[in-house]
Amino acid sequence: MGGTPLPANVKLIDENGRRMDGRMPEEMRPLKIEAGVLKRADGSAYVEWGNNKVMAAVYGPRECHPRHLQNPERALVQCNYNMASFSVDERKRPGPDRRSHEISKIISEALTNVVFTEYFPRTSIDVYIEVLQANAGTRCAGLTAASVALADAGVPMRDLVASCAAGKVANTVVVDLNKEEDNFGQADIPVGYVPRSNEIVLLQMDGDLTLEEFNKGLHMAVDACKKVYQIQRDALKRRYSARAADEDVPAPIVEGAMMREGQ
Amino acid sequence: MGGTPLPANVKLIDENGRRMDGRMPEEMRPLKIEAGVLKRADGSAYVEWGNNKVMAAVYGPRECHPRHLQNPERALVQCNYNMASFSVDERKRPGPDRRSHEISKIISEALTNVVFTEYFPRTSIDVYIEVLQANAGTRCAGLTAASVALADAGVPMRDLVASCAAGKVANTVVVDLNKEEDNFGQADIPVGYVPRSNEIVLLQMDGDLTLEEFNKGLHMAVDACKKVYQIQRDALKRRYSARAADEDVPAPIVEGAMMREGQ
Amino acid sequence: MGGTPLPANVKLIDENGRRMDGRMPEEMRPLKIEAGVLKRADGSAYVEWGNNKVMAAVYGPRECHPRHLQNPERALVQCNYNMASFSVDERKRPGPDRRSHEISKIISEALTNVVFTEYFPRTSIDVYIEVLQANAGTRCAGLTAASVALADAGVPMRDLVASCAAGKVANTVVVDLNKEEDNFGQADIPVGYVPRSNEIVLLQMDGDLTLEEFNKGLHMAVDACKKVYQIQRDALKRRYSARAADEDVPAPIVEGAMMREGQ
Amino acid sequence: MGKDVVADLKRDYISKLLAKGVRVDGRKFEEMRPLTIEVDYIKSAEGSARIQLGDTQVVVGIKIDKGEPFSDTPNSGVLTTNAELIPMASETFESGPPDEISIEVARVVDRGIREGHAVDLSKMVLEPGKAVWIMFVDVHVIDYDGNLFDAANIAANAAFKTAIIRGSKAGLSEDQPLPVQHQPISVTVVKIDGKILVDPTHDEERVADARLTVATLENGNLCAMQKGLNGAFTMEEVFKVVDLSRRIGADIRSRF
Amino acid sequence: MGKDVVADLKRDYISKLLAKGVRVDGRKFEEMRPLTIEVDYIKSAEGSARIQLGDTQVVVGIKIDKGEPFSDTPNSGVLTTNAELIPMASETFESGPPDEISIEVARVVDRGIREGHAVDLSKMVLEPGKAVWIMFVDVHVIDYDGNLFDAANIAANAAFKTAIIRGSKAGLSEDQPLPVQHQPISVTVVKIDGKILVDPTHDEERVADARLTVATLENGNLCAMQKGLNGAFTMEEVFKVVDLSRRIGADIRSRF
Amino acid sequence: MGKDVVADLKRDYISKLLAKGVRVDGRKFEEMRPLTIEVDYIKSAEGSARIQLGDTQVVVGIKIDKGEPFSDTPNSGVLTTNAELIPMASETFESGPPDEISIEVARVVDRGIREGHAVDLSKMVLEPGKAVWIMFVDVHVIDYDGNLFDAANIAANAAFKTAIIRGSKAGLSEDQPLPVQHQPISVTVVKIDGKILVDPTHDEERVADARLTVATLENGNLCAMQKGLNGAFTMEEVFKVVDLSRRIGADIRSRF
Repeated sequence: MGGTPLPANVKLIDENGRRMDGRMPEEMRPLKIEAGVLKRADGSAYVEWGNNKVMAAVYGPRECHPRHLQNPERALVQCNYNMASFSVDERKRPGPDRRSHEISKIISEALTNVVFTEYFPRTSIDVYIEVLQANAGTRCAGLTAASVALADAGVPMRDLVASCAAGKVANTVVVDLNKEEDNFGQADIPVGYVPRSNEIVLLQMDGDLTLEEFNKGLHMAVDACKKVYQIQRDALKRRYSARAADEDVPAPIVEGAMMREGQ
Repeated sequence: MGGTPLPANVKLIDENGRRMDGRMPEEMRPLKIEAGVLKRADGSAYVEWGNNKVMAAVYGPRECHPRHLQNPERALVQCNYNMASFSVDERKRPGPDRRSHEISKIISEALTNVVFTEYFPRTSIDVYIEVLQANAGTRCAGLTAASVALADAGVPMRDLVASCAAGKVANTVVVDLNKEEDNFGQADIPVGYVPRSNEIVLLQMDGDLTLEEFNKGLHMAVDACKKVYQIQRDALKRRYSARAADEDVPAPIVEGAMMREGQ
Repeated sequence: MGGTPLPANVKLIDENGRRMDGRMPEEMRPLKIEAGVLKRADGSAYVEWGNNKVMAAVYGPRECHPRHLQNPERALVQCNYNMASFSVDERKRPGPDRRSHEISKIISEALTNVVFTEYFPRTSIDVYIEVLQANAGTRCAGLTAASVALADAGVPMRDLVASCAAGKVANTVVVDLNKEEDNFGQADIPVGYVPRSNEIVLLQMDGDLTLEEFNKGLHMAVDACKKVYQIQRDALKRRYSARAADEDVPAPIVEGAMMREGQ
Repeated sequence: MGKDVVADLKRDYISKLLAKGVRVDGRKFEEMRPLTIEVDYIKSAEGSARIQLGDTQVVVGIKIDKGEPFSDTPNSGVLTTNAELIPMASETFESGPPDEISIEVARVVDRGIREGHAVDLSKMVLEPGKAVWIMFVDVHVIDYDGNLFDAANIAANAAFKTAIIRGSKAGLSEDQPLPVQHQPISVTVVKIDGKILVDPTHDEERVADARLTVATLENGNLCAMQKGLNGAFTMEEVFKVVDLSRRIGADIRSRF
Repeated sequence: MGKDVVADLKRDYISKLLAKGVRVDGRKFEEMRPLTIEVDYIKSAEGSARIQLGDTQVVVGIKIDKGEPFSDTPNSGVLTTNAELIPMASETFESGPPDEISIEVARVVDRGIREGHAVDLSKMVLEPGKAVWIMFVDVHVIDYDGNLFDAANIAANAAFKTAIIRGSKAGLSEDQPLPVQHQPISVTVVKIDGKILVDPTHDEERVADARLTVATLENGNLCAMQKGLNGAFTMEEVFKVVDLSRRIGADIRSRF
Repeated sequence: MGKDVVADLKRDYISKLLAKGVRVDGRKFEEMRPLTIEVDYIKSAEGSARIQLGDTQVVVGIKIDKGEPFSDTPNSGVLTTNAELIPMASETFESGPPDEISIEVARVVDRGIREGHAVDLSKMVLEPGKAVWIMFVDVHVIDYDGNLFDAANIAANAAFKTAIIRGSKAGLSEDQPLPVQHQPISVTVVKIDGKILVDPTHDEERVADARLTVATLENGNLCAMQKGLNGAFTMEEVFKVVDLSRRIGADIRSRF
């Protein structure tokens, strides 16, 4: 955690147990997801989560470049997480930094877990996540958006990955930290969760937590992921209905599968 | 334009309508062109234009690298415009910057227009322009030199591209701005012109021009290009005579063609 | 040479002709070599030479990347000399600089001289030199270590390259300059020497030397190289004995050859 | 080769329609695609706009920070324009350092707003020669269906309109609006089979012979121009495009 | 394809042994490899350690120089962690800019020592807001047989122990020891066929489904965590690994 | 393979001629190619020279700007040498960051002029520790037919001769000549079939076994040396080349 000392007038948790933005500890920020927002990409999703605005796009399965990365037995899921230079208060230099390389890697790994990569040997499934406006929790928002974009692209998947963080602020375990809580908080635990297998595919932690706090936080994060999952599925249903109404567009394979399996 | 305010003692146009260096508005700076100045390149040309010194070299048609750029139906004309670090008052860091990338692109496009690229599928025709001494107008000088170097290399061409800029200084439309006029002037219009088709293949503009000024400037630039063209052809004729005198060297295909067609 | 002026209280050569660290002019710093210190590499050697600590590793002969560097008739010996960021007083930015590129090149050339590259067409023999602690003379230490690592890897060689520098400090020709002598000295002559052919395969010089001083320096450097050679061979003998004792590991081809030929 | 065959078929199809005076999407030759503009879209930016021009989507964010002037312009703020043609926007864009296309987009957009004096940089000086406002115009293309030049130009102009300079970034108590003074609007055409088409789609760009971008001001003056692609224009065609740009630019300007 | 066949055979071999409760090198599932630590190995560094964990060898050098603080932390020294997975260490590492793996190693090592407050950065201030000590932790991997996270973490902690701040670098007359306050030790496991294996070798890493690194402090608290690879963990498995890390971390800490 | 066959034929041809004591271009073994020098060729540079050595053409431009000294040499101007082996000069040069060859050329040229104290850097100090003249020696190779080391070295020495320090760049009213004090001239040989050939052409370089560059001063002292390529020299050969360099260097020096 940032380790920035808390200004005197800021109370992260008030006397009623409410957080700066009025939320209770287990309460997420408002989350809106819209699937199929881009024309050119094979699949896409837009996420507004609190003050985060994140876009995800999927291209593929397609020929894998560079060639030497091709896997003869499976598709490669390659995620590229990028923050727009204007997404943060102080302008960020364009291009990847070490943080974005790391996030790209762990999101790629989390998504690979749910994609039937064995169906598309030698190909690449490219996932692009653009953070347009950042307010803490962008990797969870990006992973959440990417899962929906993959489904929108018709990529066959075992399940969606839902993602949300827990954390500790003012010695209280909470979910879904906003920017102030992230800056002045004590710990952060981003989690990527696969509801149908009840497994964790993305997990990081930094800060200071007792064993008990960690256990509580992980449970709270998983519970929040389940709510995220519902919102992801609703977005895909809306997208499916919209598409079905448009005769020109065939129903995507995966959404059909998703609907069946997910019920 | 630079937008630098004009120093009090500088008069860009005097009471007789003459420019700082004594030229009249429609008068170009002295232009000397010499073809075939390098041994290693397949073709080359050296241009001294006012205080500009520019060298152009051509290699090819040759195998196109990287492979994925190969066009199965035509040759690729790839220009690389570069300013030597000592070509300007304040030393320029070696290597391409955004400006040189842009200039390379528009010169490549202008030259492609006149090369019979369909004769050499899958190949690359590489054009290197080195600005050794810069004094405004280097892209026009570079394009002018490159055309001659292509002809010197025997690359079959419909015609040469001749290039010169017009501009506006002290509310007067003039041709071929020098460095002071470029710094303190009001507009610049670099033009690349193909005399035989009477067409424009390079055109940029920046500054502030009324419609009338632009029209006048474009006409003046084209007229200047026609003068440049004559000097280009004279240089190639001299080169051709020199070569013909030397029995070892066969007459270049294109020059023969040029002479026939250009008369 | 650095050209740093000598502090008043420093005497590079004392009244008894001894150097700052007590050595006589023709005396090398203590040199220890150990072969076979890394598990993963095909061959390796560790050198402690005065206050230098240098590691060398060899991979290959193996497929040559990038492909266009492949030589259809011989192996390519590619050396990569690198200084760890903590190897010098002021932290060095990681990654190659111009100095390390140059040293990599001349060490590659010196080693190529003794390797039977014609036995392994189209392959690459990759030599990695890591300077962990630097105290002047790292290129000689690196070349010395690399030769032993090549032999340890079983790469067939005509001979080892032994390396040591001569130089001039306080108007005296000496061998094997240490850091202070390098900083405040007058000339440096790194030499790579092949004892069996009695030839020089690496040679540089900088500073100021009369013809006589250079001649004397070159002879002294070669004499020092002969001592280095003996220590290299002892290290390989120890390594050979250790390997022979371990039934699982076959005796390396080259050591056998070396021993036979070197006697 | 497969790619080329498709391109050839597309070219044939586009050409046949053009011969009948029709564009693939039904537009007239001199007609822009539908344009929607959303300003103040990015709260973390000092100014922003998301625009949709047909199926091309561009987000422009303006960041304004305190910094040092260039030594040769001590009495002027600094304008820097950057374009990111991120791979999200098209299968033809790649990650990595800006390529020729994104550099050309950035430079042509920059030329328009700089030479058209969209923002009065002389009013962005904190202490002459020492401290000025540095303005970054970042063009983020998220969906690409042609004509990035105009989409980015319009988005930048729209973003300027509501942009503010945050006083807190220089220890000042008050914010101030960005000193906007002009709206240099660019209009781009391509030439296919000798026909001039305004606001080309990606497919039209791919088969086009030549491209011309002209930026004009409120008073009808020209401030920037860029010809592209391998084809050529006659002088008459250039004057026609200049005329088109002045006319359509005025239309677009009225949208702000 | 040849490479994949070998990998498949290796996986089969490892799996069969694991089914019998045995690892290829004979270790128990929850057993670290032999660990040797040599501190003050590099005299040119302000602190250093060379450690050997099985056949993995890592040298960590600490450089401490005078510099400027970040503007948002005027009262704190600066910690920078860098990892060089040099090609000497493995045929799978390449020269060139840090790749994803070395970035992840650097960031996970950094997270452990930063979040675990291994060094009291508030005591590394020379003049608040102006001058602080900048500490570079450079991880140099010279022989790679798996589990770089823990090898580098342990080496960094060991190097801190005897590191000194050279007063001469800031014009001060006296050296001072690095203000070390905690020892955040990381323990890494992989999951193969549902089994949790501590301190994986390179071969085990290559066939592993998932990886989890947990760093803990003297008081048993957690300070950093990183899950890797395409596989998944159940919550129970996560809690088991946390427990393992606390236990084994205490063992390792006792070695300093 | 085609390339190698041609190379083999070239080698055979060169070898056969050498066996008869003849070089391809008719020169003696110890003979330089014709040399022409044009100074002050580049007006935008503070000093410059264009030289032609046989068919090798090099332009060297000297730029001198005000700047800061290195912290360990407060009383010395700064010399930086850079070589651009631009693709114009040869089909074997490529665009992009300097490769090994251009780095070696830059470093060997730099070594000669630095170690030979061509310019008295101690006279290029404006304010000790604060402001000095920074001199960039930029070597631009425009036509490449071998022996860049000597061509660039001679061009640099020639450019120094007439170079001026522009006072206006540091707010001074007067210009001053560059404080030139020595002329360290390098001479390069290659060894082919045991024969030592001075001033090799590109073809000779390509088939050469070994290369040696030696730079000497007016007083006959040695100041720099660089051996290259995979071949070897005996000590006697080295001494012979040193002797050649002193003799030919004096000839070249007399040309200035």
